[in-house]
Amino acid sequence: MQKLVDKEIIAKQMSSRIIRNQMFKGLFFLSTLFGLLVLGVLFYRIITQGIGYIDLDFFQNFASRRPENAGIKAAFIGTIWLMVVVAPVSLILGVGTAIYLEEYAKKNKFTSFIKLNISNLAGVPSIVFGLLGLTIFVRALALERSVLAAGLTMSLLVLPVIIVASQEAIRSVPKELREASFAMGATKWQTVLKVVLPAAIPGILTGGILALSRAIGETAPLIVIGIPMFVAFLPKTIMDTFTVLPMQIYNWTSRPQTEFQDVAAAGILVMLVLLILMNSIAVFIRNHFQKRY
Amino acid sequence: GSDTTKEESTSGTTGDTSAKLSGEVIIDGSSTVYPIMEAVSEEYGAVQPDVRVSVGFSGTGGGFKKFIAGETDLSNASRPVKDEEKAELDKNGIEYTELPLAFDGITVVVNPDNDFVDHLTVEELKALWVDNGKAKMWSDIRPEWPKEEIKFYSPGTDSGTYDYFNEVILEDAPIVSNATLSEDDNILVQGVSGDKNAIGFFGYAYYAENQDKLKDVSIDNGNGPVEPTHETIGNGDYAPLSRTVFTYVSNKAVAEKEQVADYTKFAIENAGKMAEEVGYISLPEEDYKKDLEKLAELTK
Amino acid sequence: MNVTLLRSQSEQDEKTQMTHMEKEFVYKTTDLNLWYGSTHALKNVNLDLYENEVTAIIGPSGCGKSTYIKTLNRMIEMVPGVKTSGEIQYRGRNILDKSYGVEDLRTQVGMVFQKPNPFPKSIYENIAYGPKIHGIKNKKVLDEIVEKSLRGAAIWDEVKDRLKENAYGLSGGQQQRLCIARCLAIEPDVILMDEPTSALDPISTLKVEELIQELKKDFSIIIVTHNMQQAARISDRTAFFLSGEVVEYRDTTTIFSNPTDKRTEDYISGRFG
Amino acid sequence: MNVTLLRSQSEQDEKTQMTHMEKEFVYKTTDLNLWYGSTHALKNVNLDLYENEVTAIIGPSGCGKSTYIKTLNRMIEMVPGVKTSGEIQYRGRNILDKSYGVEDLRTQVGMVFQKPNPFPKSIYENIAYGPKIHGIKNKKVLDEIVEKSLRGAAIWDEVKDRLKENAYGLSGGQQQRLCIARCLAIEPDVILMDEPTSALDPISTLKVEELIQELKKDFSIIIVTHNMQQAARISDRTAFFLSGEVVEYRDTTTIFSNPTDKRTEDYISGRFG
Amino acid sequence: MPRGNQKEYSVQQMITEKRLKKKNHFNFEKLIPGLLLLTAVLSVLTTIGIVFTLIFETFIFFDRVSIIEFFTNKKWYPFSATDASFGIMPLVVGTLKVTGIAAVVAVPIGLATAIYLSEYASEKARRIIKPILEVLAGIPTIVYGFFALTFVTPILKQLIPSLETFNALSPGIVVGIMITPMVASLSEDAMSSVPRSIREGAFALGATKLETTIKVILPAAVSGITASVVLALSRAIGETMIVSVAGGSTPNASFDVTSSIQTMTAYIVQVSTGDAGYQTTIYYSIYAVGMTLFLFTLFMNLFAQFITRKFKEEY
Ligand SMILES: Nc1ncnc2c1ncn2[C@@H]1O[C@H](COP(=O)(O)OP(=O)(O)OP(=O)(O)O)[C@@H](O)[C@H]1O
Ligand SMILES: Nc1ncnc2c1ncn2[C@@H]1O[C@H](COP(=O)(O)OP(=O)(O)OP(=O)(O)O)[C@@H](O)[C@H]1O
Ligand SMILES: [Mg+2]
Ligand SMILES: [Mg+2]
Ligand SMILES: O=P([O-])([O-])[O-]
Repeated sequence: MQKLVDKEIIAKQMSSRIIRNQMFKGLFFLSTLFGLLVLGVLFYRIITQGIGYIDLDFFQNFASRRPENAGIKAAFIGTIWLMVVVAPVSLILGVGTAIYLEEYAKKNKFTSFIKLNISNLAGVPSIVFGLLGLTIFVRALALERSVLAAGLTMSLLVLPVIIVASQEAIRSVPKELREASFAMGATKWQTVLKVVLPAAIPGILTGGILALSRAIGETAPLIVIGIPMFVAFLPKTIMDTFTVLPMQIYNWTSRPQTEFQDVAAAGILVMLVLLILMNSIAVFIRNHFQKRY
Repeated sequence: GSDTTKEESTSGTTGDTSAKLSGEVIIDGSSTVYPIMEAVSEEYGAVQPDVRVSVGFSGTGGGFKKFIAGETDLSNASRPVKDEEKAELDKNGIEYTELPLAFDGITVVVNPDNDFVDHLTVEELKALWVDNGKAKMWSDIRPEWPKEEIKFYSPGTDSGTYDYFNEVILEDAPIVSNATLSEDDNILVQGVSGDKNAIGFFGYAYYAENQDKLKDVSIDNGNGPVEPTHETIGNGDYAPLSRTVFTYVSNKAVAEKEQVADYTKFAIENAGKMAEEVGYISLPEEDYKKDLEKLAELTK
Repeated sequence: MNVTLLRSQSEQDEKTQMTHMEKEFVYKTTDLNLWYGSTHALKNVNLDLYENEVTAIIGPSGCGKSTYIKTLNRMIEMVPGVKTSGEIQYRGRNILDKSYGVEDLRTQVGMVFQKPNPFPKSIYENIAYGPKIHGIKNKKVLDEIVEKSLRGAAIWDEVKDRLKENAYGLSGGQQQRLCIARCLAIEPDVILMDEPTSALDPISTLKVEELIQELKKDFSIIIVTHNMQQAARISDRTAFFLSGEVVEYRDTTTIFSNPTDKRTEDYISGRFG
Repeated sequence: MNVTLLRSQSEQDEKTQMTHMEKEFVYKTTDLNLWYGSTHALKNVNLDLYENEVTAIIGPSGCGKSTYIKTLNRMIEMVPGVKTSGEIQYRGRNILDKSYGVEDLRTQVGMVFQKPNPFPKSIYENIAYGPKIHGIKNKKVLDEIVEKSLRGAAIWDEVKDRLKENAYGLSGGQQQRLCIARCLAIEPDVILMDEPTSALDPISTLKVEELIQELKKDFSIIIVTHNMQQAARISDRTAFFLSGEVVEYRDTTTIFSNPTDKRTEDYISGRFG
Repeated sequence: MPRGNQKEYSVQQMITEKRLKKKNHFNFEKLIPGLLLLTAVLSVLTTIGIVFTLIFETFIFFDRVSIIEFFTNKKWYPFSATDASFGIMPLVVGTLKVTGIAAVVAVPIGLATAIYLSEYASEKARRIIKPILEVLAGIPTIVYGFFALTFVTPILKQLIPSLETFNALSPGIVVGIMITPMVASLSEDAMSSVPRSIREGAFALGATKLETTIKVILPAAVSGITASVVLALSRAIGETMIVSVAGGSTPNASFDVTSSIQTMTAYIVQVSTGDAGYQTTIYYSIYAVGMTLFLFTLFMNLFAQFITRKFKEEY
C-alpha cells in the first residue's frame, strides 16, 4: 500500500502539539481563575468593609438614622416573606407548565409557541417585569405595594428559570421508568405524580433555589413598583407593606454619611451569605439526591 | 449598637402618648426629606410600637402623585407643592396642610483639586448650568480660568432639589445637556470627587459628610460671597440656594386616624432635632409652634 | 415464496394446535401490520400464543421482535406516529379496539424490560407500587403481597432484611428479578419479557432463566431473546421473525432441530445475525 | 485448576508460535492487571498478538474484553480511577510507561468503536480530520488520502458524490465503515475494533466482515466480538476471556473445533452467556 | 382463572372491585391536563400582559412624539420643558456599548472556563468550581454597581487617565463579569452533552485535548454555545443597576467608551425613582423605551432560537 502519511514528520511535530495543548490548558485554567478571583476580591472588599457592623443587633434592629443602630430586621424578614410568596407560586406554576410541556403537550404549533414564548420571557429585562407588576398587580388589581404584589411580580420574573430547570429534570427521568409504570396499568397522572416527579425533585429544587436567589437579589423591578424603604414593622399578612434586602442596601448606599457605606457592606454581606447558603443547598441536593439511573 | 440614644430621645414626646395606638401611617415622597422622616419614624416606633409606619422614597413629585391618589397619609417634599399638583389635589377633593420641617442648603461643589473657583455669582451659576448647545469651558465663565471642558453633575431633573435649583437659578431654561443626572446623591459625590473639572450641586448633608472629597463654592447673591454653613443656611444668609423642606399631611387622615394625628404631632415636635442629626438645619422654634397650631386646628 | 411460507406455516399451526388441544390461547394475532410513520415494521403477523407456556420470539436485530411484544400490551402507543391494522385478541377481545382500556389490559398483562428499570424508591415501594396505584391501601395486605411477589421472583431471601433500602443498591441481576417481582405483585395473567437477560451476567441470567421456568406454572410468558441458546433452553414454542414477518413458528425442539425454512436454518446455524 | 490452565495455555502458545515463525508480534502483554477502583477487571493477562492477523477476543458480557482492547491504545486512561500493573509492549516498547506519549501511540494504533461515532461534520472532514491534526495541510494530499481511505473501507462508491454532506446522513452500516475509513486515513499499524458490528444489521455486518478480511493484508487487527460465529468466520486466532482472565488463546479453527478448556467449550456451545 | 395456587385473596379481584367503585366517582384525572395547560398558558398571558402594559402607554407616547423622531433624532433630552427631544438612538448606543464590552469580556473568558471545566478539569474540580461561579451570577446587581464605581473605575482611571468617572467601560466590564458564569455554565452543558464516543473517536486518532476541543467539540456544540452567548447578552442588555450606578446618565450617541452614557434600562430607573408626573410625556416615554427594550431582547431571543434550530446538533 502506497504511503501518503509521513510518520516521521508526524513524530517530529508531536512535541510542539503537546506543548500547545499544555499552554492552552494553562490559559483556560487562568480564565477559570479569573472568575474566582473577582469573586474573591468582591468578598474581601465587602467583608473588610462590613464585618464591623455585623452583630446580633444588626439583625434585631430596624433601619436607623444612626449607622451604629441601623439593622436589617425589616429587610431580612421582608426578604423571607417575599420568598414565602415567590417559592410556592413560581414552583406550582413552573412545575405545572413543565409537566404539561414534557408529559402532556402534543407536538403542535401551539406547544412550540408556548415554548418559544417561555424562552423569550427568560430574556425579558427585569425592569420590564417591574413595569408589568406596577400596571397589573399594584394598580389594576389594587394590591398596592404589598408582599403579594411584589411576590407575584418576582414569580413571573423567575418563572422561566423554574420551567426550564423542571423541564430538564423531568426530561432526564429515564423513559424506562415511565414505561415500567405504564406497564403496571398506571394512568398518566399516577405515573407523573408517583414516578416522574419524585425522580425529578432534585433537579426541580435546584432550579427552584437558583430562581429564588435571583428573585431576592433583584432590585430594579421593586424600584419600579415603588416599595418603601423605611419600614419599622414586620408584615403580618401578605397584604402588608414591606421592604427587602436589596432595597435596604440601595437606600444605605445613597446616604450621605460614609458610615452608611459600611452598613451597606454589612447588608451586602448578609445577602451574600444568604445566597451562598441557598446555592450550597442547591449543590448539596444536586450532588446527593441526584439519582443515578 | 447602643440603646441609650433611644431613651434620651423619647423624652421629647408629649403627654398624650399614654393611649396605645395602632394602625398604619403611610409616608412617601422626597428623598431629601427621607432621612428626617426615617429618623422621626424610628423614634416614634419606640413610643408607639404598634403603629406601622412606612416611608417611601419616590421623590417629591412621585410622592405627590400617590398623595393625589389618596394612597398616602403624608407626602414629603423638598419644594412647595406646584400649582398643577394643587389642581389635581382639589379635583380629587384632598385637603392638605403644609408643614415646614427644616432648612436645606443646596451646596454647589467642585473637585478639591480645583484651585481657581472659590465663589460664583448667581449669574455665573446660571451661565454655567443653562444649556447653550455647546460644550462649556471654564474660560467661558471667567477668561482667566483654564480652557478646559466642564463636567456637570446634577440631581435628577424630577427631584425637588432640581426643581428648586431650576426655580432660583435656571428659571426654566434647559439644563446643560451633557450633565450627569442621578437620583442618588452619592453617585454625584463620586462623580465630582473623581473629576478635576467637575461641578455639581446637591443637599448640604452630602457636602457636610464628604468635605474631604469636595470643595464647596461660596455663592454671591449680590451681597458678597457666602459659604454654605450651618449658620448661613439657618439664618437665610446663604441665598438663594437655601430652602425649606416640607411634609404635606392629609387633613382627612389627621381627622380620621388617631395614629396619623399623633405621628404628625410627634414629627413636628422632633423634626428640628432629627434634622440636625441627619445633616439638615432646624427651623426657628416658632415655626414648629405654628405647625403644631395648624395641626391642632385639624384635630379639633 | 411468501405465500408458500404462509401456507406451510398455517398448516404447521394446525398441527401444533392439535397436539396442544387442551391448552387455551391467551393471544390470537390476526393479520397484524404496524407502521412507524412510513417504516413497515410488522407485516401480516399471524400468531397465536398459548396459555401457561413460554413462547420465545427470536430473530436478528431490527426484525420487529420488540415491536410485536410491545403491541401485546399496547405500550407501542407511546411511540408517536404508530399505525396498526389487523387484530390482536387477548382472551377473546380485540385489544387494538380503542374501547379497550389500556390500563385494564396492562393490569392483566405484565411486562419486564431489557434493562432492569426499578423505580428510584425502596425495594418495598417498588413492589407495592402496582397494588397501590390500583387502590390497595391496606398495609397488611400490601406487606403480604410484597413478600409473596418477592418469593415468587426468587429474591425474597436476598432482600428480606433490606426492604426499606433503595432498589438501586441491588446488583443488575437482583434488580431484574425485582422488576419481575414488581410485575407479579398485581398477579397478571400474562408476562411479556423483552430480552430480560441481555444486560445480565451469566450467573444472574441463569437465575432468571430458572425463575421463568418456575413462573410458567402460573403465568403465560412471552419472551423476546437475541440468544438462540436461551430460547432453546427455556421456551416451549418459538417464533422466528425476519424483517417484520413471522418466518416460522413451531414448538421449540422442532424449530431448532429441524427448521423448515432455509432462512431459519441459516439464522440458527449462525450464518447471519 | 488455574495453574494447570495457564501451563497448558502457554504450551499451546509455543506451538502456535512455531507454526507462525515468520510473523512478528505487534503486542506482547505480560502479567497485565487492571483495576477500576476496587473492581479487579483484568487478572494476569498474558497475550501476544501477531502482525497482519485478525485476532478475535470473545467472552461473555463483563469479562473484560473492552477493558483489554482499550488498554492497547491507553484509551482506558479516560476512566478515572483506573490502575494497572504489568507490561504491554507494542513493537518492543512498553506503552504503559508514562514516558510513552499517548498521542504517538494512537497515531500508530487506530480504533473502531461499537457504536459508529462519526464527527458531526461532513464525510470529507471526518476522514481529513486525522491527517489535518497531524499537520497535513496540503489540499491535494488530503483529497488523495480521503479517496484512498474511503476506497480502503469499501465505501467510496456510496459516498463519492456526497463528500460535503454531513456524516450523520449515512446509514448505521455506512457510518461504521466511515469510521473505519477515518481510522485508515492516518495509516495506522494496528486497528482495534470493539464489537464493530453489534449495532449493525445483517447486511451491513457482512460488508464490514468482508472489509476486515481485506484489511488484514495491510494492518494487524484486533477485534472484540460477542458473536462467536463472527469470530469463527473472520479471525485467525481467538482469545477467550472469562471474568478478566484469558482462559484459552489459540488459532481460531482449533479453539472452535477442539477447545481444551471445559469453560471454553461450554461457552462456545451456548451453555451460558 | 386457571391459576393453580391456593390463596386467601386475589389481587386482581381487589383491583377489579376498586376499579368498579372508582367508575362511579367523579374522575378528577380528566381535569389534570386542562389545569396544567392553564399554568402553561399563564406564561403566554404574561407576555401578553407585558405587551399590553407597554403598548397602550407607548401609543400615547407616540401620539405626542412622532415615531419617526423617536427613531431618527440623535438626541435624547426629555427633561427640557421647552425643547425636549426624544431620539432613542443615544440610549440604544449606550446599551450597545455596554453590551459589546460585556461580550468582549464574557465570551472569551466564559468559553475558556467552559472548555476548562468540561474538557480538562477533573470531575471533582468541576463539581466545586461550577457552583462557586454560579454565586457570581447570583450576586445582586446593585452590589456589582458599586463594585464597578468604587473599585473598577478607579483602577481603570490609572490605566486610562482620560476616563471619566462615569463611563461605558467599567460597567461594561462588570456586566461582562456578571454574565460570564452564564456563558460558562450553559456552554459547559452544551459541550458536556457532546457524546463521549465522539471525543473518543478523536483521541483514538492521536488528537490532543486541544485539537479535540477546538476541531470537534466546539463545532459540535456550536448551537448550544451560541444560544448561551445570546441569552447572556440579552441579560446584559436588560441589566439595570450596574449601569445606573456606574454608567452615568448622559445619553450620547458617540461610540467613545470612556465618557458617560445612559442605557435604556438606566433611563427607566432614573424616571422611576424620580417623579415624572403622571401623564407627562416623560412618564409615557419610559414605556416607549421599555417597549424598545422588550423588542430588542425579543429579537435576540428569536435569533437564538433560530440558531439553535438551524444548527441543531445531530449525534
Ligand atoms: N420509534 C421508532 N421509530 C421508527 N422506527 C422504529 C422505531 N422503533 C423501531 N423502529 C424500526 O422498526 C424495526 C423493528 O424494530 P424493533 O425494535 O422491533 O426490532 P427488534 O427486533 O426488537 O431489534 P433488537 O433486537 O435490536 O431489539 C426496525 O427496523 C427499527 O428500526
Ligand atoms: N468504568 C468502569 N468502572 C467500574 N467498573 C467497570 C467500568 N467499566 C467496566 N467495568 C467493569 O469491568 C468489568 C469488565 O468490563 P468490560 O466493559 O471490559 O466488559 P466486556 O467484556 O467488554 O463486556 P461487554 O461484552 O458487555 O461489552 C465488568 O465487570 C464491568 O462491570
Ligand atoms: Mg428489541
Ligand atoms: Mg465491551
Ligand atoms: O427627592 P427629592 O427631594 O429631590 O424630590
